[in-house]
Amino acid sequence: MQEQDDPLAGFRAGVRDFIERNADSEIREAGRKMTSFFAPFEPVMRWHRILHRQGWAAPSWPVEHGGTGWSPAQQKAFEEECRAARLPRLLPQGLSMVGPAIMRFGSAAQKRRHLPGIVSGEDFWTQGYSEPGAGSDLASLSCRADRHDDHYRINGSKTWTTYAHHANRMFLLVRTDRGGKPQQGISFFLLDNLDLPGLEIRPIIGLDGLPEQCDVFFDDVRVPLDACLGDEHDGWTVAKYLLEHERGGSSSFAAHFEQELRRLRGLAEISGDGLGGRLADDPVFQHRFATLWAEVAVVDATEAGFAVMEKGSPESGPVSSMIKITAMETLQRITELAVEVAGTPSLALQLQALVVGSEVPPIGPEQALTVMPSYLNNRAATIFGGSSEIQRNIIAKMLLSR
Amino acid sequence: MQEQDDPLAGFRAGVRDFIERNADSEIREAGRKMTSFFAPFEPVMRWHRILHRQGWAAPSWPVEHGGTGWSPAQQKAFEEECRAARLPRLLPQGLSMVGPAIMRFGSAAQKRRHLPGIVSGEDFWTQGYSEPGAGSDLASLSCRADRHDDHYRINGSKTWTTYAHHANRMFLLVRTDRGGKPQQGISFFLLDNLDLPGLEIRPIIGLDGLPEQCDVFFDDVRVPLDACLGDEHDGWTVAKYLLEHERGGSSSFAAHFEQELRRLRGLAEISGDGLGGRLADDPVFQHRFATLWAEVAVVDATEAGFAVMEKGSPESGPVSSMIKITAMETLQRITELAVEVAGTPSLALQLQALVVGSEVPPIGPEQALTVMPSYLNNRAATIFGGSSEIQRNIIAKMLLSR
Amino acid sequence: MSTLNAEARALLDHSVERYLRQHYDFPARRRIAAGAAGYSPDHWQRFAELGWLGIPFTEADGGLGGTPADTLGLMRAFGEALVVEPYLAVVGLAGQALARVADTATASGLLAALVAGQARPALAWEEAGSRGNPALVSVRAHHQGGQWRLNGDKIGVPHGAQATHLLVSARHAGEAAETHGVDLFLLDPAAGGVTLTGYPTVDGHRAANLTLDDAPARPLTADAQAVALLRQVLDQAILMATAEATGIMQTLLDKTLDYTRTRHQFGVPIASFQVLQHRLADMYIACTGTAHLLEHTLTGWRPHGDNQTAAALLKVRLNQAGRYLGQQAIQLHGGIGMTDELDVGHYFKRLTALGVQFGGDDYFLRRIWAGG
Amino acid sequence: MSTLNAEARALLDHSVERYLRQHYDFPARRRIAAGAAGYSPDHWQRFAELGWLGIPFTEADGGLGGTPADTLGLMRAFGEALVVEPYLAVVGLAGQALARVADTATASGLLAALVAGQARPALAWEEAGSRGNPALVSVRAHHQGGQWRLNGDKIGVPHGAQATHLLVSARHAGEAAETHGVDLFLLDPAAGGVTLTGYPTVDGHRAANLTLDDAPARPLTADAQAVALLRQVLDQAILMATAEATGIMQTLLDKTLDYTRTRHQFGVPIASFQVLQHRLADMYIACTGTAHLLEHTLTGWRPHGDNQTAAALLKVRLNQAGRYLGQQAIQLHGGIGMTDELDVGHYFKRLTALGVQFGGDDYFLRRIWAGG
Repeated sequence: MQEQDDPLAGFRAGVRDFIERNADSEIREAGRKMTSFFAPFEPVMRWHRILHRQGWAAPSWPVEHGGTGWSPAQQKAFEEECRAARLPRLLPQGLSMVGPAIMRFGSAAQKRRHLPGIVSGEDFWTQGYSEPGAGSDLASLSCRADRHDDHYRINGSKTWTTYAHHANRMFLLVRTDRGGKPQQGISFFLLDNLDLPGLEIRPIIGLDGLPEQCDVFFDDVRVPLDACLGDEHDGWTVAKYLLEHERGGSSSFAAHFEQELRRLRGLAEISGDGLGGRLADDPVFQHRFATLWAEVAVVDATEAGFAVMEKGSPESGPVSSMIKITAMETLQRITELAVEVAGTPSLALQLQALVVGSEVPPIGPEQALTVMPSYLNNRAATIFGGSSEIQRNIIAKMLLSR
Repeated sequence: MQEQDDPLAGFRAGVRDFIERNADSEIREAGRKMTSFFAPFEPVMRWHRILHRQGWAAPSWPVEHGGTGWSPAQQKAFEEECRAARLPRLLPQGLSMVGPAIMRFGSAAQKRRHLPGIVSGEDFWTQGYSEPGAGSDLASLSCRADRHDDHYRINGSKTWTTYAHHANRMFLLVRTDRGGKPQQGISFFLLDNLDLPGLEIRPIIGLDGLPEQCDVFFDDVRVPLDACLGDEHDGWTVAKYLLEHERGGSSSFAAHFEQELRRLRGLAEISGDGLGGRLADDPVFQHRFATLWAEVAVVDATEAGFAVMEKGSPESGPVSSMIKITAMETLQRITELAVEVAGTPSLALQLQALVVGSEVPPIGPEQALTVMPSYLNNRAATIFGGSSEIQRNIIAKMLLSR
Repeated sequence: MSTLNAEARALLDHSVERYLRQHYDFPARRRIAAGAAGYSPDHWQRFAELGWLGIPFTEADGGLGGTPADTLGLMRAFGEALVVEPYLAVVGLAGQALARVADTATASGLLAALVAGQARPALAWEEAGSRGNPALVSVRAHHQGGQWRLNGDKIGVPHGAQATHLLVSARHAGEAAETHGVDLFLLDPAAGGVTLTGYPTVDGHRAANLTLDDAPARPLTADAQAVALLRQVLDQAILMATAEATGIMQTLLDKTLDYTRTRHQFGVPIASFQVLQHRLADMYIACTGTAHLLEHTLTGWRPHGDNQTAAALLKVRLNQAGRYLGQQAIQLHGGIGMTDELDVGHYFKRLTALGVQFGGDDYFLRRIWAGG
Repeated sequence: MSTLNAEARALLDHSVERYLRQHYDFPARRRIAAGAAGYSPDHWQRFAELGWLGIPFTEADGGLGGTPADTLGLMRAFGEALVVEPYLAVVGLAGQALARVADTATASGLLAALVAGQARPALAWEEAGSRGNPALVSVRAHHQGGQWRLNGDKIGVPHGAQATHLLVSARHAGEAAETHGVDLFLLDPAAGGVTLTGYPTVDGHRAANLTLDDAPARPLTADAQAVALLRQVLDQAILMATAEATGIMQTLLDKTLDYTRTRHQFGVPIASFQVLQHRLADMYIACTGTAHLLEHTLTGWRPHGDNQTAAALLKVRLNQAGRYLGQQAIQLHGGIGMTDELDVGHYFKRLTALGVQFGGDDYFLRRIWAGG
């Protein structure tokens, strides 16, 4: 986890220099003001486009589609430098989620139409999986697309579509066939326009007071037949590939958590201990901090193990679930400790001060500004993307079927 | 939880004086060497008989059956003094379990035959509920008693019968009718002799290396018809009463745990912290200790609430389960912390030194002698007497049926 | 412990419950919290008329002659209805401080106005890094030309920006964290040198940070022992906060029970999953244990004495059980629990705030160790 | 990190597994543990003949030229079979210490004997209150008339009473807990002034307390820096212990899976209860996470350098996951899990002992903080 004699020192210096010259103060502010997995939209997309101009927006992609051709070590070094500079993480919906799925399952036309906008940051994709009433039970989804000669008509709704109010594209799962098993008859759709008759997007205000997720309603929305990615009725295959690819990507929870813990340590260094000393010198704080650090080390090790594991192997499924569980629960514990460390200043509701570019100064230390929104927002970490309960079911099922 | 200006000061002084004069060194040693809920057999029964000679063996019993006629406050004060002197707790099987059930359901003859020996400590009763294969599922018990003209014949086996190898009496649940629902057709039996043809008792060595529990086998064991307590086939009623009475008795988990925590604090005071200081001065130890102290305070408060609750009310069942869960889990955490505090000396297996009256000196500090056996023995605390899982089922069932 | 008789208290609790049922549903609460003042002056006036503001004050001060323990039924109901009116801030904190100061003449007048709903004093005791310890006072008081003046900063003053009076702890001897050398002062929020920065808090309440720059002040105590007084006040406030928390916890448990019984997944109500059943059982245990602890604590509670360890035990429990209840209520509600629209999240946030207020686990565990 | 090639290691691991499968079932293990010596000299001799005792020693010392990392497959298999032979004590602790001392002539001879199965040295580093810290040394060494003599007490010397040689850390400068001033000495267990009190441990192994009363000793190091040496040795031992623990954890998980699938209650296998399924999932997570941590740790492990933080992370994980796995294995087995007769309890106790040995969570968390 620590930097040692680095053969990539020159490469890193180049990255640092580029960041130094190109990441403006608002982009950096967006990094500091992250309170969720999803960075503030406008600045992070601007940073995406800046990286794209340098050719660095999609380091892990094949060169033909806009990748950098870097070695895995270079990609890792690049990520580490971005993290060290506390830049906002690029939004994953295009780059790590639908993009790879299009590369794998898309027709030549679909690739031409969709991939360039993902790499360039011109397009933003939102994910439409969940439905009101469906929750963790994806097989029961009821948003449907009925085929008419040269188009589908979509009826139903999607929820927890991240940043849909900022999006111009959407990938979603729809039911195209109502016979057979519930998992069958689902198709994976790509919408390249959200400004369609019958399509309505309504932001949802979250616990943290911020609109990150949305409801999306479809009332006889017409989309062309080539909206379907992969085979019709076989959307599960695409969705499963997407999920595994996302987990197996180079993005690391552990590295992110280490960064969060360092922030927390910084906060403890400027926080009192109630007796006139620094909280960072309190052995109990140190104990709790080290406990989390040790948990992160396990997440890190498990991610490293997963990275070299054959995907789709009997082992990779449960390990993927295990990473989701342990990473999300660790994250929640980190945000919980942060609330305790920040104390009273964490209680101030500061929606204005959280806006990137805001002139409203924070109440209390700036380092405490994001503490409560992070705590609140990340309560969702064990709910969305397959709840911890569902993940444990998956692991148990595998264990008991052996 | 603390002693303040006490109107019972004189009473307490009398109790202390009695203890001072009558509890010999082996009885006191038995108190110090307790590693389970059940004190070492010989010394605790001797202490029982000494108390009986003073008329103090069963303070909470009605005077007619050998009680003291003390007020609840006096009973509590008596218990506190015994605890403060670290005397072994009297074994509960007779005094708190079958005794009250006999008072409630017994015929005049049964009362005459059984109660005096319980009070005097002449008899020791073991409980036969569990069976191999039945575990937490009492309704599935299969040890059966078949009625023949003037006697029953018992066939089957019981397990986890505490100190059966020391017992001369036994109460047990047997199946007397195999029709109807599994809970029905069970009877509650009193055996006033264990030296019967076809009855075999085999001690079970536990995790701690000590024989505390036993298996008991019945091969056509003849018992008279009046072995049945309460109505035939209606043993559940007796067993349920017994359980509630036991919980509601004056014996308090919390007071016991406070005593255990004080012992633990004492151990920390003579233990090093790895840096040349005392562990008791380590803020992390203090934090962990105080966390447990706070949990014990909740157990204490819940027990106090339960004591004034109407038994059999919709509330009392789940609260009784809650006490079982929280008390046992707290106890396990206490024993777990004790292992960490004691460290390496806790690893020595010292079956000889644990024997009351043994001349074998302990390895390491005497205060650490019981630490590992307690930890190991109390793993059973969340298994026996209705596992924590069963107790949570009970609570959930009540919550969801409201 | 109560000095009101049982009948009077039952009547009171009943009136609170009826009033809130009629006038304080969740949409109403949301409107009040979103308003400029952050509370409803109309409700507040009704609270005064119904005698609620006077419960824990002497009859001489216009009160009902009870103690903070007599407010617990009200506080529990306030928890159930998620009331945002500053009862804990005004009656529990500032009022309890006033009831203990040496300058009884000033206090008595102010208390009478408080009870009548006309004065809403706020107590400014906390500073950056206090973590529950009222001895950590670095606001300085100096006496100059017959006038005391205060300098320094306070944080998190509950309802501070809406207050009619400020009670401020300030040090004129000793160093921060020393027990000796602190007195309590009365300030006019409108006076020169007083800067209040008000803000809403995540739980729908209000608070303020306070900057004092040679602000003129009147001493209410004079023996440099205000830390002991504040400890008593904070411990009473913890008692009241725990009652509010038990109301919230029970509500969250009930709402979660209802939700899991009606919400279907995989074709069955999610309450039929054993893992969720056990989670519900643990929520019940967290909730019920807190209620029992509160009840049992009252048997030894001293309305005018030291409750250091008892209050610490309550606060640790409130924090831990509150976190568990709140987090699990969200988890079991799933996505819908994450929305601002559903009330569950607001209960969760109030529990979270009560856990942070007056200090976290570590501070109180230290106190339990010291007193244990 | 390994210096053995993969093929050699695979061969080795295979031979270990085959040998244990053939010769080391649970009844055999029980007999060995109950015997007077607490281990089987015959097995030990076979270990020597099969080359196992020489894995982490140089060829010059008669070894295979590997490192402690090369023993991990063996240690894992030893965990699975619950081997009581003192491999960790002799090869891991005493052997690794010898491999690092300044007096290479003495060490080399002794190591050759160790590898051949003829010498079984024991390392006495721990004292009352050490808690993992080898700097806490109050055994004193003084030099008199050309002879070093040692005074003081050591505790928990693994396999100490059965040892052929004793390696003892002793201080001749500085105060307890100071890093400087400690050297490592070689003692004859039969010499005057050496009293060993041997005892079985709860995990079926053996240990001894050691009292030294002017016991004659020969220094093996001479720079007063033996604390650094011991830290390295202990960290290597933690690596090996973690491998053993992963073998135990996996075995406990497998046995618990088997049991819950076959044991019926309420008419169904208990594995059909979701609460137990999730418990099994958490056991899997505890087990698998430890295995991944061990694997990942090897990528940065230094066989001859400092591994302070890496070893601390391993030990904290071993302790925590070990407790969870062991406790839940007992809980899910229910009453039968509480018996001496079933092997599960013995796996649990070995995990417990590994958690205590070399120091508990608190000591290593302190180290993680310091190094983090």
